[in-house]
Amino acid sequence: MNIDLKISAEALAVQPCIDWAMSAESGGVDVFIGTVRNSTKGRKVVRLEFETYESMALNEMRKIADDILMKWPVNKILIHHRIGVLVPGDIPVIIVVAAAHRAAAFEACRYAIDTFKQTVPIWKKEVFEDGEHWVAAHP
Amino acid sequence: MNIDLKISAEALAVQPCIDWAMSAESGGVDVFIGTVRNSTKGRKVVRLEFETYESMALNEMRKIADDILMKWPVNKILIHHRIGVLVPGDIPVIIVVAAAHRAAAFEACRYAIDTFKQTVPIWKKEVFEDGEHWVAAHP
Amino acid sequence: MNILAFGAVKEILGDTSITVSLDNNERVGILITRLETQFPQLKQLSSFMIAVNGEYANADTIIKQGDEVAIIPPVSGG
Amino acid sequence: MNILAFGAVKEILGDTSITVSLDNNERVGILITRLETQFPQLKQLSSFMIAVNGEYANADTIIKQGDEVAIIPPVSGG
Repeated sequence: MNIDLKISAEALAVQPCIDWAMSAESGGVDVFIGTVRNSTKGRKVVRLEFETYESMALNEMRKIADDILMKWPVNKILIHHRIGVLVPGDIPVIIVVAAAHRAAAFEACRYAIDTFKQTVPIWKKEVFEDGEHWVAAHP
Repeated sequence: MNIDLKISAEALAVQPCIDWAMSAESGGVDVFIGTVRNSTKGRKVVRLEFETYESMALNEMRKIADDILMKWPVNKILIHHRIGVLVPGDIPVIIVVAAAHRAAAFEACRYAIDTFKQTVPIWKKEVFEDGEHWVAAHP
Repeated sequence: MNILAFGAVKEILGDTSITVSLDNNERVGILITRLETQFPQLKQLSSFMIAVNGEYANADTIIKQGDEVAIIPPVSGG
Repeated sequence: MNILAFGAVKEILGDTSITVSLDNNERVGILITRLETQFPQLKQLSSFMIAVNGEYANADTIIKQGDEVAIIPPVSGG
Protein backbone atom coordinates (compact mmCIF):
# COMPACT_ATOMS: atom_id res chain seq x y z
CA MET A 1 0.00 0.00 0.00
CA ASN A 2 1.21 3.50 -0.80
CA ILE A 3 -1.18 5.35 1.56
CA ASP A 4 -1.15 5.12 5.38
CA LEU A 5 -3.84 7.11 7.25
CA LYS A 6 -4.47 6.98 10.98
CA ILE A 7 -6.39 8.80 13.70
CA SER A 8 -5.26 7.65 17.10
CA ALA A 9 -5.69 8.44 20.78
CA GLU A 10 -2.14 7.14 21.38
CA ALA A 11 1.08 9.17 21.13
CA LEU A 12 2.44 9.36 17.59
CA ALA A 13 5.96 8.07 16.87
CA VAL A 14 7.94 9.66 14.06
CA GLN A 15 10.55 7.03 13.23
CA PRO A 16 8.10 4.23 12.30
CA CYS A 17 6.34 6.66 9.94
CA ILE A 18 9.61 7.45 8.19
CA ASP A 19 10.63 3.78 8.08
CA TRP A 20 7.30 2.97 6.40
CA ALA A 21 7.76 5.66 3.74
CA MET A 22 11.46 5.32 2.91
CA SER A 23 12.70 3.08 0.12
CA ALA A 24 15.41 2.94 -2.50
CA GLU A 25 12.82 4.10 -5.06
CA SER A 26 12.34 7.44 -3.28
CA GLY A 27 15.28 9.83 -3.40
CA GLY A 28 13.44 12.50 -1.40
CA VAL A 29 11.32 12.21 1.73
CA ASP A 30 9.68 15.25 3.27
CA VAL A 31 8.30 14.99 6.78
CA PHE A 32 6.08 17.51 8.52
CA ILE A 33 5.69 17.25 12.29
CA GLY A 34 3.20 19.46 14.07
CA THR A 35 3.90 20.20 17.70
CA VAL A 36 1.70 21.67 20.42
CA ARG A 37 3.15 25.11 21.16
CA ASN A 38 3.47 26.36 24.70
CA SER A 39 1.88 29.70 23.83
CA THR A 40 -0.45 31.21 21.27
CA LYS A 41 -0.75 34.97 20.75
CA GLY A 42 1.21 35.45 23.95
CA ARG A 43 -1.09 33.34 26.14
CA LYS A 44 0.39 30.30 27.88
CA VAL A 45 -1.17 27.05 26.66
CA VAL A 46 -1.92 24.44 29.34
CA ARG A 47 -3.26 21.75 27.01
CA LEU A 48 -5.12 21.12 23.76
CA GLU A 49 -8.15 18.87 23.49
CA PHE A 50 -8.68 17.36 20.04
CA GLU A 51 -11.84 15.65 18.92
CA THR A 52 -12.92 14.31 15.56
CA TYR A 53 -15.78 13.04 13.44
CA GLU A 54 -13.63 10.04 12.71
CA SER A 55 -15.32 8.35 9.75
CA MET A 56 -15.57 11.64 7.88
CA ALA A 57 -12.05 12.68 8.89
CA LEU A 58 -10.58 9.47 7.46
CA ASN A 59 -12.67 10.03 4.33
CA GLU A 60 -11.27 13.56 3.90
CA MET A 61 -7.73 12.35 4.61
CA ARG A 62 -8.18 9.73 1.90
CA LYS A 63 -9.22 12.47 -0.55
CA ILE A 64 -6.07 14.43 0.22
CA ALA A 65 -3.90 11.35 -0.40
CA ASP A 66 -5.74 10.47 -3.62
CA ASP A 67 -5.45 14.08 -4.86
CA ILE A 68 -1.71 14.03 -4.20
CA LEU A 69 -1.25 10.78 -6.13
CA MET A 70 -3.01 12.41 -9.10
CA LYS A 71 -1.15 15.73 -8.91
CA TRP A 72 2.43 14.71 -8.12
CA PRO A 73 4.72 11.76 -8.90
CA VAL A 74 4.98 10.52 -5.33
CA ASN A 75 5.45 6.97 -4.05
CA LYS A 76 4.16 7.04 -0.46
CA ILE A 77 1.91 9.27 1.63
CA LEU A 78 1.39 8.94 5.37
CA ILE A 79 -0.93 11.12 7.47
CA HIS A 80 -1.31 10.38 11.18
CA HIS A 81 -3.28 12.59 13.57
CA ARG A 82 -3.66 12.22 17.30
CA ILE A 83 -6.80 13.11 19.25
CA GLY A 84 -7.54 13.52 22.96
CA VAL A 85 -5.65 15.67 25.44
CA LEU A 86 -2.20 16.91 24.37
CA VAL A 87 0.24 19.12 26.24
CA PRO A 88 2.92 21.46 24.86
CA GLY A 89 5.62 19.50 23.03
CA ASP A 90 3.25 16.66 22.08
CA ILE A 91 2.78 15.79 18.41
CA PRO A 92 -0.76 16.14 16.99
CA VAL A 93 0.15 15.42 13.36
CA ILE A 94 2.80 13.70 11.24
CA ILE A 95 2.81 13.81 7.45
CA VAL A 96 5.38 11.96 5.35
CA VAL A 97 5.66 12.08 1.56
CA ALA A 98 8.24 10.02 -0.31
CA ALA A 99 8.98 10.66 -3.99
CA ALA A 100 11.69 9.91 -6.52
CA HIS A 101 12.60 13.61 -6.56
CA ARG A 102 12.45 16.18 -3.80
CA ALA A 103 10.30 18.85 -5.47
CA ALA A 104 7.26 16.57 -5.51
CA ALA A 105 7.87 15.46 -1.92
CA PHE A 106 8.04 19.05 -0.64
CA GLU A 107 5.07 20.33 -2.65
CA ALA A 108 2.83 17.38 -1.83
CA CYS A 109 3.68 17.48 1.88
CA ARG A 110 2.90 21.19 2.06
CA TYR A 111 -0.34 20.63 0.13
CA ALA A 112 -1.27 17.83 2.52
CA ILE A 113 -0.97 19.85 5.73
CA ASP A 114 -2.50 23.01 4.23
CA THR A 115 -5.50 21.06 2.91
CA PHE A 116 -5.77 18.99 6.08
CA LYS A 117 -6.23 22.14 8.15
CA GLN A 118 -9.02 23.31 5.85
CA THR A 119 -11.05 20.15 5.29
CA VAL A 120 -10.51 17.39 7.84
CA PRO A 121 -13.14 17.43 10.62
CA ILE A 122 -10.88 17.58 13.65
CA TRP A 123 -11.35 20.32 16.23
CA LYS A 124 -9.09 21.57 18.96
CA LYS A 125 -9.92 23.41 22.13
CA GLU A 126 -7.09 25.52 23.52
CA VAL A 127 -7.02 25.56 27.30
CA PHE A 128 -5.17 28.46 28.89
CA GLU A 129 -4.53 29.16 32.56
CA ASP A 130 -7.40 31.65 32.55
CA GLY A 131 -9.85 30.32 29.97
CA GLU A 132 -10.43 28.10 26.96
CA HIS A 133 -11.87 28.26 23.44
CA TRP A 134 -12.47 26.13 20.35
CA VAL A 135 -9.94 27.34 17.77
CA ALA A 136 -11.48 29.21 14.80
CA ALA A 137 -15.04 28.49 15.94
CA HIS A 138 -16.08 31.99 16.92
CA PRO A 139 -15.80 35.32 15.07
CA MET B 1 22.72 26.48 19.99
CA ASN B 2 20.18 26.85 17.21
CA ILE B 3 22.40 25.48 14.40
CA ASP B 4 23.70 21.89 14.14
CA LEU B 5 25.97 21.10 11.17
CA LYS B 6 27.78 17.82 10.62
CA ILE B 7 29.72 15.95 7.94
CA SER B 8 30.23 12.36 8.96
CA ALA B 9 31.53 9.06 7.61
CA GLU B 10 29.05 7.26 9.90
CA ALA B 11 25.44 6.37 9.08
CA LEU B 12 23.02 9.23 9.78
CA ALA B 13 20.15 8.66 12.22
CA VAL B 14 16.94 10.62 11.73
CA GLN B 15 15.30 10.47 15.15
CA PRO B 16 18.12 12.17 17.10
CA CYS B 17 18.06 15.02 14.55
CA ILE B 18 14.33 15.52 15.09
CA ASP B 19 14.69 15.25 18.87
CA TRP B 20 17.35 17.96 18.76
CA ALA B 21 15.14 20.31 16.73
CA MET B 22 11.73 19.81 18.36
CA SER B 23 10.53 21.97 21.21
CA ALA B 24 7.34 23.47 22.57
CA GLU B 25 8.38 26.79 20.96
CA SER B 26 8.22 25.30 17.44
CA GLY B 27 4.76 24.39 16.18
CA GLY B 28 6.10 23.19 12.81
CA VAL B 29 9.08 21.00 12.00
CA ASP B 30 9.97 20.16 8.42
CA VAL B 31 12.42 17.34 7.78
CA PHE B 32 14.04 16.49 4.47
CA ILE B 33 15.70 13.10 4.12
CA GLY B 34 17.70 12.33 1.01
CA THR B 35 18.00 8.68 0.08
CA VAL B 36 20.32 6.90 -2.36
CA ARG B 37 18.08 5.73 -5.20
CA ASN B 38 18.52 2.30 -6.72
CA SER B 39 18.48 3.69 -10.26
CA THR B 40 19.16 6.90 -12.12
CA LYS B 41 17.95 7.53 -15.67
CA GLY B 42 17.10 3.86 -15.92
CA ARG B 43 20.56 2.59 -14.93
CA LYS B 44 20.88 0.43 -11.84
CA VAL B 45 22.99 2.08 -9.13
CA VAL B 46 25.42 -0.19 -7.25
CA ARG B 47 26.79 2.45 -4.88
CA LEU B 48 27.59 6.14 -4.48
CA GLU B 49 30.96 7.44 -3.32
CA PHE B 50 30.81 10.86 -1.63
CA GLU B 51 33.82 13.00 -0.91
CA THR B 52 34.14 16.53 0.44
CA TYR B 53 36.40 19.48 0.96
CA GLU B 54 35.32 19.41 4.55
CA SER B 55 36.42 22.76 5.97
CA MET B 56 34.89 24.63 3.04
CA ALA B 57 31.77 22.46 3.08
CA LEU B 58 31.13 23.26 6.74
CA ASN B 59 31.76 26.93 5.94
CA GLU B 60 29.15 26.86 3.13
CA MET B 61 26.69 24.96 5.32
CA ARG B 62 27.13 27.64 7.98
CA LYS B 63 26.29 30.31 5.39
CA ILE B 64 23.09 28.50 4.48
CA ALA B 65 22.05 28.30 8.12
CA ASP B 66 22.93 31.96 8.77
CA ASP B 67 21.01 33.03 5.64
CA ILE B 68 17.96 31.12 6.83
CA LEU B 69 18.07 32.75 10.26
CA MET B 70 18.07 36.13 8.54
CA LYS B 71 15.35 35.33 6.01
CA TRP B 72 12.80 33.33 8.03
CA PRO B 73 11.58 33.26 11.64
CA VAL B 74 12.95 29.80 12.43
CA ASN B 75 14.19 28.44 15.75
CA LYS B 76 16.46 25.52 14.80
CA ILE B 77 18.34 24.35 11.72
CA LEU B 78 20.14 21.03 11.39
CA ILE B 79 22.09 19.90 8.32
CA HIS B 80 23.89 16.55 8.42
CA HIS B 81 25.62 15.00 5.40
CA ARG B 82 27.30 11.63 5.16
CA ILE B 83 30.39 10.91 3.07
CA GLY B 84 32.09 7.70 1.97
CA VAL B 85 30.50 4.72 0.25
CA LEU B 86 26.67 4.54 0.33
CA VAL B 87 24.37 1.93 -1.18
CA PRO B 88 20.75 2.31 -2.33
CA GLY B 89 18.47 3.07 0.62
CA ASP B 90 21.23 4.77 2.63
CA ILE B 91 20.74 8.38 3.77
CA PRO B 92 23.28 10.94 2.47
CA VAL B 93 21.54 14.03 3.89
CA ILE B 94 19.14 15.07 6.64
CA ILE B 95 17.87 18.63 7.03
CA VAL B 96 15.57 19.68 9.85
CA VAL B 97 14.05 23.12 10.31
CA ALA B 98 11.88 23.97 13.30
CA ALA B 99 9.81 27.16 13.41
CA ALA B 100 6.89 28.60 15.32
CA HIS B 101 4.78 28.32 12.15
CA ARG B 102 4.91 25.80 9.36
CA ALA B 103 5.32 28.14 6.37
CA ALA B 104 8.77 29.22 7.51
CA ALA B 105 9.79 25.64 8.28
CA PHE B 106 8.81 24.41 4.81
CA GLU B 107 10.31 27.33 2.92
CA ALA B 108 13.58 27.34 4.85
CA CYS B 109 14.00 23.56 4.56
CA ARG B 110 13.47 23.68 0.81
CA TYR B 111 15.87 26.61 0.52
CA ALA B 112 18.45 24.69 2.55
CA ILE B 113 18.53 21.59 0.35
CA ASP B 114 18.28 23.54 -2.93
CA THR B 115 21.16 25.81 -1.92
CA PHE B 116 23.15 22.94 -0.45
CA LYS B 117 23.13 21.17 -3.81
CA GLN B 118 24.43 24.31 -5.53
CA THR B 119 27.14 25.54 -3.16
CA VAL B 120 28.45 22.94 -0.71
CA PRO B 121 31.64 21.25 -1.95
CA ILE B 122 30.59 17.62 -1.76
CA TRP B 123 30.88 15.38 -4.78
CA LYS B 124 29.38 12.04 -5.57
CA LYS B 125 30.49 9.35 -7.97
CA GLU B 126 27.71 7.10 -9.21
CA VAL B 127 28.86 3.52 -9.69
CA PHE B 128 26.74 1.39 -12.03
CA GLU B 129 27.14 -2.26 -12.93
CA ASP B 130 28.78 -1.22 -16.18
CA GLY B 131 30.55 2.04 -15.41
CA GLU B 132 30.88 5.05 -13.14
CA HIS B 133 30.93 8.84 -13.31
CA TRP B 134 31.19 11.94 -11.13
CA VAL B 135 27.72 13.47 -11.11
CA ALA B 136 27.44 16.81 -12.98
CA ALA B 137 31.21 16.98 -13.60
CA HIS B 138 31.22 16.46 -17.34
CA PRO B 139 29.21 18.11 -20.13
CA MET C 1 -34.08 13.74 12.44
CA ASN C 2 -30.96 13.21 14.55
CA ILE C 3 -28.03 15.53 13.80
CA LEU C 4 -24.49 14.94 15.09
CA ALA C 5 -22.73 17.79 16.89
CA PHE C 6 -18.98 18.23 17.36
CA GLY C 7 -16.53 20.64 18.93
CA ALA C 8 -17.93 24.12 19.51
CA VAL C 9 -21.40 23.01 18.30
CA LYS C 10 -21.51 20.21 20.84
CA GLU C 11 -20.55 22.68 23.53
CA ILE C 12 -23.00 25.40 22.45
CA LEU C 13 -25.89 22.94 22.20
CA GLY C 14 -24.86 20.92 25.25
CA ASP C 15 -25.14 17.51 23.56
CA THR C 16 -23.40 15.25 21.02
CA SER C 17 -26.55 15.22 18.90
CA ILE C 18 -29.76 17.20 18.49
CA THR C 19 -33.15 16.46 16.96
CA VAL C 20 -34.73 18.50 14.19
CA SER C 21 -38.03 17.72 12.46
CA LEU C 22 -37.39 17.36 8.72
CA ASP C 23 -39.40 15.82 5.86
CA ASN C 24 -37.83 13.02 3.85
CA ASN C 25 -35.90 14.20 0.74
CA GLU C 26 -35.62 17.73 2.13
CA ARG C 27 -32.69 19.92 1.12
CA VAL C 28 -29.75 20.95 3.32
CA GLY C 29 -30.71 24.62 2.88
CA ILE C 30 -34.01 23.94 4.65
CA LEU C 31 -32.20 22.05 7.43
CA ILE C 32 -29.91 25.02 8.02
CA THR C 33 -32.91 27.37 8.32
CA ARG C 34 -34.58 25.00 10.79
CA LEU C 35 -31.37 24.65 12.81
CA GLU C 36 -30.83 28.39 13.06
CA THR C 37 -34.46 28.92 14.11
CA GLN C 38 -34.49 26.12 16.66
CA PHE C 39 -30.94 26.73 17.98
CA PRO C 40 -30.19 30.45 17.62
CA GLN C 41 -27.00 29.86 19.62
CA LEU C 42 -25.51 28.48 16.37
CA LYS C 43 -25.17 32.11 15.24
CA GLN C 44 -22.36 32.42 17.80
CA LEU C 45 -20.21 30.39 15.36
CA SER C 46 -18.13 32.15 12.72
CA SER C 47 -19.60 29.62 10.26
CA PHE C 48 -20.66 25.99 9.99
CA MET C 49 -21.11 23.36 7.29
CA ILE C 50 -23.44 20.39 7.04
CA ALA C 51 -22.08 16.94 6.23
CA VAL C 52 -24.33 14.20 4.84
CA ASN C 53 -22.97 10.67 5.07
CA GLY C 54 -19.48 11.96 5.79
CA GLU C 55 -19.32 14.35 2.82
CA TYR C 56 -19.54 18.14 2.86
CA ALA C 57 -22.99 19.07 1.55
CA ASN C 58 -24.25 22.22 -0.13
CA ALA C 59 -27.65 23.90 0.18
CA ASP C 60 -29.10 21.71 -2.61
CA THR C 61 -27.98 18.36 -1.22
CA ILE C 62 -31.01 16.17 -0.52
CA ILE C 63 -31.26 14.43 2.85
CA LYS C 64 -32.87 11.00 2.75
CA GLN C 65 -34.15 8.88 5.58
CA GLY C 66 -31.30 7.05 7.28
CA ASP C 67 -28.62 9.52 6.15
CA GLU C 68 -26.00 10.44 8.73
CA VAL C 69 -26.13 14.23 9.11
CA ALA C 70 -23.65 16.33 11.08
CA ILE C 71 -23.01 19.99 11.86
CA ILE C 72 -19.36 20.81 11.11
CA PRO C 73 -18.02 23.92 12.85
CA PRO C 74 -14.78 25.43 11.46
CA VAL C 75 -12.15 22.71 11.57
CA SER C 76 -8.86 23.25 13.40
CA GLY C 77 -6.83 20.06 13.22
CA GLY C 78 -3.12 19.77 12.52
CA MET D 1 51.91 26.85 -5.43
CA ASN D 2 50.05 23.79 -4.21
CA ILE D 3 46.41 23.48 -5.36
CA LEU D 4 43.92 21.03 -3.81
CA ALA D 5 41.99 18.73 -6.16
CA PHE D 6 38.68 17.00 -5.42
CA GLY D 7 36.20 14.67 -7.10
CA ALA D 8 36.43 14.64 -10.88
CA VAL D 9 39.45 16.98 -10.80
CA LYS D 10 41.36 14.62 -8.53
CA GLU D 11 40.53 11.77 -10.88
CA ILE D 12 41.39 13.68 -14.09
CA LEU D 13 44.70 14.90 -12.67
CA GLY D 14 45.49 11.68 -10.84
CA ASP D 15 46.35 13.32 -7.51
CA THR D 16 44.80 15.08 -4.51
CA SER D 17 46.88 18.17 -5.23
CA ILE D 18 48.86 19.69 -8.07
CA THR D 19 51.61 22.32 -8.28
CA VAL D 20 51.40 25.50 -10.34
CA SER D 21 53.99 28.26 -10.43
CA LEU D 22 52.34 31.53 -9.44
CA ASP D 23 53.70 34.89 -8.26
CA ASN D 24 52.64 36.21 -4.87
CA ASN D 25 49.52 38.47 -4.97
CA GLU D 26 48.52 37.09 -8.38
CA ARG D 27 44.84 37.04 -9.35
CA VAL D 28 42.64 33.96 -9.65
CA GLY D 29 42.06 34.72 -13.35
CA ILE D 30 45.79 34.21 -13.99
CA LEU D 31 45.77 30.97 -12.01
CA ILE D 32 42.91 29.64 -14.13
CA THR D 33 44.81 30.42 -17.33
CA ARG D 34 47.91 28.68 -15.95
CA LEU D 35 45.87 25.66 -14.86
CA GLU D 36 44.19 25.26 -18.24
CA THR D 37 47.53 25.54 -20.02
CA GLN D 38 49.37 23.14 -17.72
CA PHE D 39 46.45 20.67 -17.35
CA PRO D 40 44.39 20.78 -20.53
CA GLN D 41 42.43 17.78 -19.20
CA LEU D 42 40.55 20.30 -17.02
CA LYS D 43 38.63 21.25 -20.16
CA GLN D 44 36.86 17.87 -19.87
CA LEU D 45 34.90 19.37 -16.97
CA SER D 46 31.60 21.12 -17.63
CA SER D 47 32.96 23.92 -15.39
CA PHE D 48 35.06 24.53 -12.30
CA MET D 49 35.48 27.20 -9.64
CA ILE D 50 38.48 28.23 -7.57
CA ALA D 51 38.23 28.50 -3.80
CA VAL D 52 40.69 30.56 -1.76
CA ASN D 53 40.81 29.84 1.96
CA GLY D 54 37.54 27.96 1.78
CA GLU D 55 35.60 30.70 -0.05
CA TYR D 56 34.49 30.76 -3.66
CA ALA D 57 36.77 33.21 -5.49
CA ASN D 58 36.23 35.27 -8.63
CA ALA D 59 38.75 36.18 -11.33
CA ASP D 60 39.85 39.27 -9.39
CA THR D 61 40.48 37.57 -6.07
CA ILE D 62 44.14 37.95 -5.08
CA ILE D 63 46.06 34.87 -3.95
CA LYS D 64 48.61 35.52 -1.22
CA GLN D 65 51.41 33.30 -0.02
CA GLY D 66 50.08 30.66 2.40
CA ASP D 67 46.52 30.81 1.07
CA GLU D 68 44.73 27.47 0.72
CA VAL D 69 43.66 27.21 -2.91
CA ALA D 70 41.39 24.49 -4.36
CA ILE D 71 39.82 23.57 -7.68
CA ILE D 72 36.09 22.99 -7.17
CA PRO D 73 34.41 20.91 -9.89
CA PRO D 74 30.57 21.09 -10.09
CA VAL D 75 29.23 20.04 -6.68
CA SER D 76 26.76 17.18 -6.35
CA GLY D 77 26.04 16.62 -2.68
CA GLY D 78 22.65 15.97 -1.16
